Amino acid sequence: MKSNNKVMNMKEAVSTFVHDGDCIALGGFVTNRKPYAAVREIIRQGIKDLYLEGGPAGGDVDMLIGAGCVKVYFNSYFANSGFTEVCRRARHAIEQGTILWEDYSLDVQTLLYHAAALGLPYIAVKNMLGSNMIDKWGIAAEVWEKDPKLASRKLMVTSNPFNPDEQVCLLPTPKIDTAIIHVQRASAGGICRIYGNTFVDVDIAMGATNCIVTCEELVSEDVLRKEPWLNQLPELVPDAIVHAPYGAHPAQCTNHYDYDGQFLKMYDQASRTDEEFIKYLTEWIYGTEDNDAYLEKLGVSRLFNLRVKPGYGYVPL
Amino acid sequence: MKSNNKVMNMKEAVSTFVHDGDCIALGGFVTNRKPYAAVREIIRQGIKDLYLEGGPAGGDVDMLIGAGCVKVYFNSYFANSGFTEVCRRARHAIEQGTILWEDYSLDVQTLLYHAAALGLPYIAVKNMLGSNMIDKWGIAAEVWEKDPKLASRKLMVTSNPFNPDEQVCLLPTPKIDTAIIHVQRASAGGICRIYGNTFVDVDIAMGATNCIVTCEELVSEDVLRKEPWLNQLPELVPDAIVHAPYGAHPAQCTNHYDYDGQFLKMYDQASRTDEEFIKYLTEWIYGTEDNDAYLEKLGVSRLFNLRVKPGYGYVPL
Amino acid sequence: MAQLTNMQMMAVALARQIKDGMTCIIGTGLPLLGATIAKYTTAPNAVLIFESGIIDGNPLEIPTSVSDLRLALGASVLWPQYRYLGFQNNAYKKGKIDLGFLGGAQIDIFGNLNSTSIGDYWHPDSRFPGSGGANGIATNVNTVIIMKHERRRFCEKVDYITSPGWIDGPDGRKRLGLPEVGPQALVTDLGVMGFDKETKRMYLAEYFPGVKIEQIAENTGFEMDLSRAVIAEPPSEEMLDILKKLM
Amino acid sequence: MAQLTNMQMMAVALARQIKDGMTCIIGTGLPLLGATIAKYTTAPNAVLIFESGIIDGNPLEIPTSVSDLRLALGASVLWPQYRYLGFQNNAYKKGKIDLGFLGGAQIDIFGNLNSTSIGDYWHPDSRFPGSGGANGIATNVNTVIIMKHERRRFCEKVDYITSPGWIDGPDGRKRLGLPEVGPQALVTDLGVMGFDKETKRMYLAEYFPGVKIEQIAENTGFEMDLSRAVIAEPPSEEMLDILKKLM
Repeated sequence: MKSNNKVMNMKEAVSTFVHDGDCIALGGFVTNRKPYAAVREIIRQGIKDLYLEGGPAGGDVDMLIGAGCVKVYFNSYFANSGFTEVCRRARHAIEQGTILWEDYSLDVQTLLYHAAALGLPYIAVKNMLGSNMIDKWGIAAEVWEKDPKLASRKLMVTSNPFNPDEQVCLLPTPKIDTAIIHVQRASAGGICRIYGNTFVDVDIAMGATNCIVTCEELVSEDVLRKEPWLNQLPELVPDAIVHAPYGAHPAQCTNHYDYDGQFLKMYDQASRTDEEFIKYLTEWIYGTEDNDAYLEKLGVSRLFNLRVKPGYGYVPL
Repeated sequence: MKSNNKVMNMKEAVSTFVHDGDCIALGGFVTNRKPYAAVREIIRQGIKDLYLEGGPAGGDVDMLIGAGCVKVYFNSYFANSGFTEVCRRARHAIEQGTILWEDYSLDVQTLLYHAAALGLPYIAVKNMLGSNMIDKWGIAAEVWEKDPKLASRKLMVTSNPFNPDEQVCLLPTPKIDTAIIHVQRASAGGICRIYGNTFVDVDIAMGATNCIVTCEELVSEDVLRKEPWLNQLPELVPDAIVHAPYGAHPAQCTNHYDYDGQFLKMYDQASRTDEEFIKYLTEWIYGTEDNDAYLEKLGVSRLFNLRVKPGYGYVPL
Repeated sequence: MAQLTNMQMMAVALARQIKDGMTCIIGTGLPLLGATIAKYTTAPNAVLIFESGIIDGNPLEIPTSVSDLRLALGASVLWPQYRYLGFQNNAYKKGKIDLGFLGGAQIDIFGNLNSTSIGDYWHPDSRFPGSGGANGIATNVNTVIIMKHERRRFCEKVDYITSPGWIDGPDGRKRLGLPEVGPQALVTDLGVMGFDKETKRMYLAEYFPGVKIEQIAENTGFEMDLSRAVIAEPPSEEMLDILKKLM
Repeated sequence: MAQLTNMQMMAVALARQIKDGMTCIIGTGLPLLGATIAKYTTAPNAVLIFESGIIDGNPLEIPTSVSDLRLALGASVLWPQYRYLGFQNNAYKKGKIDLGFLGGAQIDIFGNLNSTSIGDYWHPDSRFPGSGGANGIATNVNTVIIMKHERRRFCEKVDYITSPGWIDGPDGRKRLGLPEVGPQALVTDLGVMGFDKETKRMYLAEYFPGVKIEQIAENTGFEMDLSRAVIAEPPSEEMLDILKKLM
């Protein structure tokens, strides 16, 4: 049975649905519609030992790893493309061996999230054959086998039972505890509308056990039900709806704002060393109590200057 | 490389992309957005021995089977729900053994079309376990094995290699030669927009080797590129674009027209006996040269009365 | 109350299965009617979902099919079919769907359903549409079944299992790899059947006013426990009014 | 012409790989720049597609990533990622994608690419973002690779194969179950390499004006056939103008 009002504040949503040791997945793509406001709250709450499904990751994953929230990172890509070509905190953690990680291709990771949403136990693909993602596992086979948060193994190469001459790579569907996505519009009951690319957001929302949705605008259900073909999620999917304007800052959000290039450049610098990164966390995350405080710190004119120009959909040069 | 103008008339589209012995798939759902104008043209051209993927089928599949176009029918459902609870020509053909058929659940058939669009060689599901769809095959195992249009077998029950206690049903992805869908808007180059439910249309369009799109309105590319999130197919997918207003008649088409209940009742009668059905074909299909002639026969006031009432989206009582 | 037909009583009994706030998968035909009645009376907050991908529709008229534009009115999303089936495939893990409503041509004592054909599968006496979404619903969620109560439909052994019920008892589903959900009730034009918690066998739970228990036994092609049967409560005035408008 | 930098010549060479009307998958960075130049000059009808799901975008500015809103302008569809990857998975069967453009940190003579890490995979000296969409592109379509021409990047054996090239020769891909597509060209800041039709080994096809063949040999960490090399044609005035505006 459903509850008709799922609105929570960010503190409550994160403390209810993100626990130490959970497997979480984040929506968005690199510098586009990343659920940064939720990421900042996870860091504020000092959540630990996360199993993190990054998808096409950017600073979101980098901050979580840098702040010590992550135990295992399932990677296909991590870059604030155009600003930081290899996210520095994640790179540092892998080079220093302070986290566990596993490598996939973006295609396969996308399909694994999709398989989770479709309720499929595993998938058979050609991708990754002939690459070292097949035989060099980031996580040891014994760990895969023993850790109850993981499937029994990363993958398996076998022949297609319907066509024995054909080799395929089988991969088990991940078990995601909580997905976090940022959307443009949601109703209090949980109907969601994403404008522009949806990336892997609908898949992780439907494949995870729980789903936190943060939104630019909290709108009346009637508005959304008038054009149901523009909505992606019904009330049945989200568990928490959090109103978080500019919740994807410093990333982009279709119809609302462009990325904050100045901020991304600052973050590129701030993520170079442990010292600088701690300063960044202290100033921008621990030092801001919530999303409202974070936005106040950015200031009105900065936020307004990020607003997309109609007809372009971004802030043109 | 793409051609920028894929507009053809229906005769040309069907004779180019639908051949005797092809495997075809049809879009729509029972009495909603079925590509009837194309079905009528296939019947006019007397195409034979089709392998027919019906999806959630209605009169479209029934007419093709009744007119003798079909050799093998892959079934999950066939009814003009609310008008004919079991499509009569298809039922008759199965009871008389004049076609081959195979039974699936709608879920599995939907997922098989989806797998074709995703390029997956096969799928693993729990659906159909414990049912006779597993062990009573409509098509004999020897035929599955020998016929090059079919996979090597219908399915296989095995254990999940990542969780040997779990049983799964594996099914091979169908190889569809040509998909036919009816959409509301398309550009000459092939960008398509569907309003309302999309059913399996995008999947069969992308999973098939060729794709015929029939459309209510042929619109300028610029209109469609202004709101790309409302489009489902880029120019890269369709091979033929056919302008066919009321092309889903007697089915419904979101934003355009409701089903023609009077026609569906007439068809229910017409499909009862061989004699009546031949009369129906002669009058409504062989007797109409093309979609224009078919619409002329229906007449302006009948077509206008089917137009949906804004705010309702159908013709209210 | 005497003027209530068995079919009307069946629609009422069906509507009663849908509690307010429940999420239910609804099939074509009588389930659509029962669900619409429930939505108009006791369960205005029920969320109705359909294998066509229409989610949480709010019909003003009785739709003819699960894809009818009448159903899409005021829906929350119109999912492509694969999204719906994914949601359904995950439902038993997440408990997000309370009930599915199914029909069929034959049923056995364990609630296994045939909606494919009567007689030999390869040379059928009568062929039906086949599974549609029924098999997937029966695989993944608890179900309520709706059928005409006739001896030839209530069989020792159905000619073809289209949608699995409890298979052959309490361990049947687990053995075959099926999620451990299954038939919860069977509503006919004569009464309401339950499935025993232990044996998973069908028993008579309620008979409609004007129906005799022996009449039900005569119309059932297998031995069914009749000992727990009570008479069904007649519908409220409000439900009756709505029923008269709709049927 | 003397003022043309090698990086500019590289962008021009890249743009030349895109013929008008081609459908190309474009990765982040230099491929984005090359594709934008091509679209503005010789290939206005090229269809550019991106692993983010943006299909046939028409950027007015150089985007910073494949998901940048700048790319979505005037696109034909904005697909969810799984739709894009399905299209890509089917591409080799249908011939619907002409080329994919990839980068990497290391390459060997068969065009196998490393974009994962340098050194031991578990204790890397340098870690990179990983595959992104590159592995899927390299699996399913013919590719053009873009890299800086440095000896440490052109290795006998790459430290990690992220994206398969021709593996170890003409039969390598077939043996491993990969579609029989593969690297067609490699564009660097010094010239353009081809892959021999028979042996699938890299050879020098063109060197940029001002670059010496020996310089290329010195910057290549394996023995490469230099015998077929010709000097690359300088860009047209029109292309030069656009290049100056963009770079």
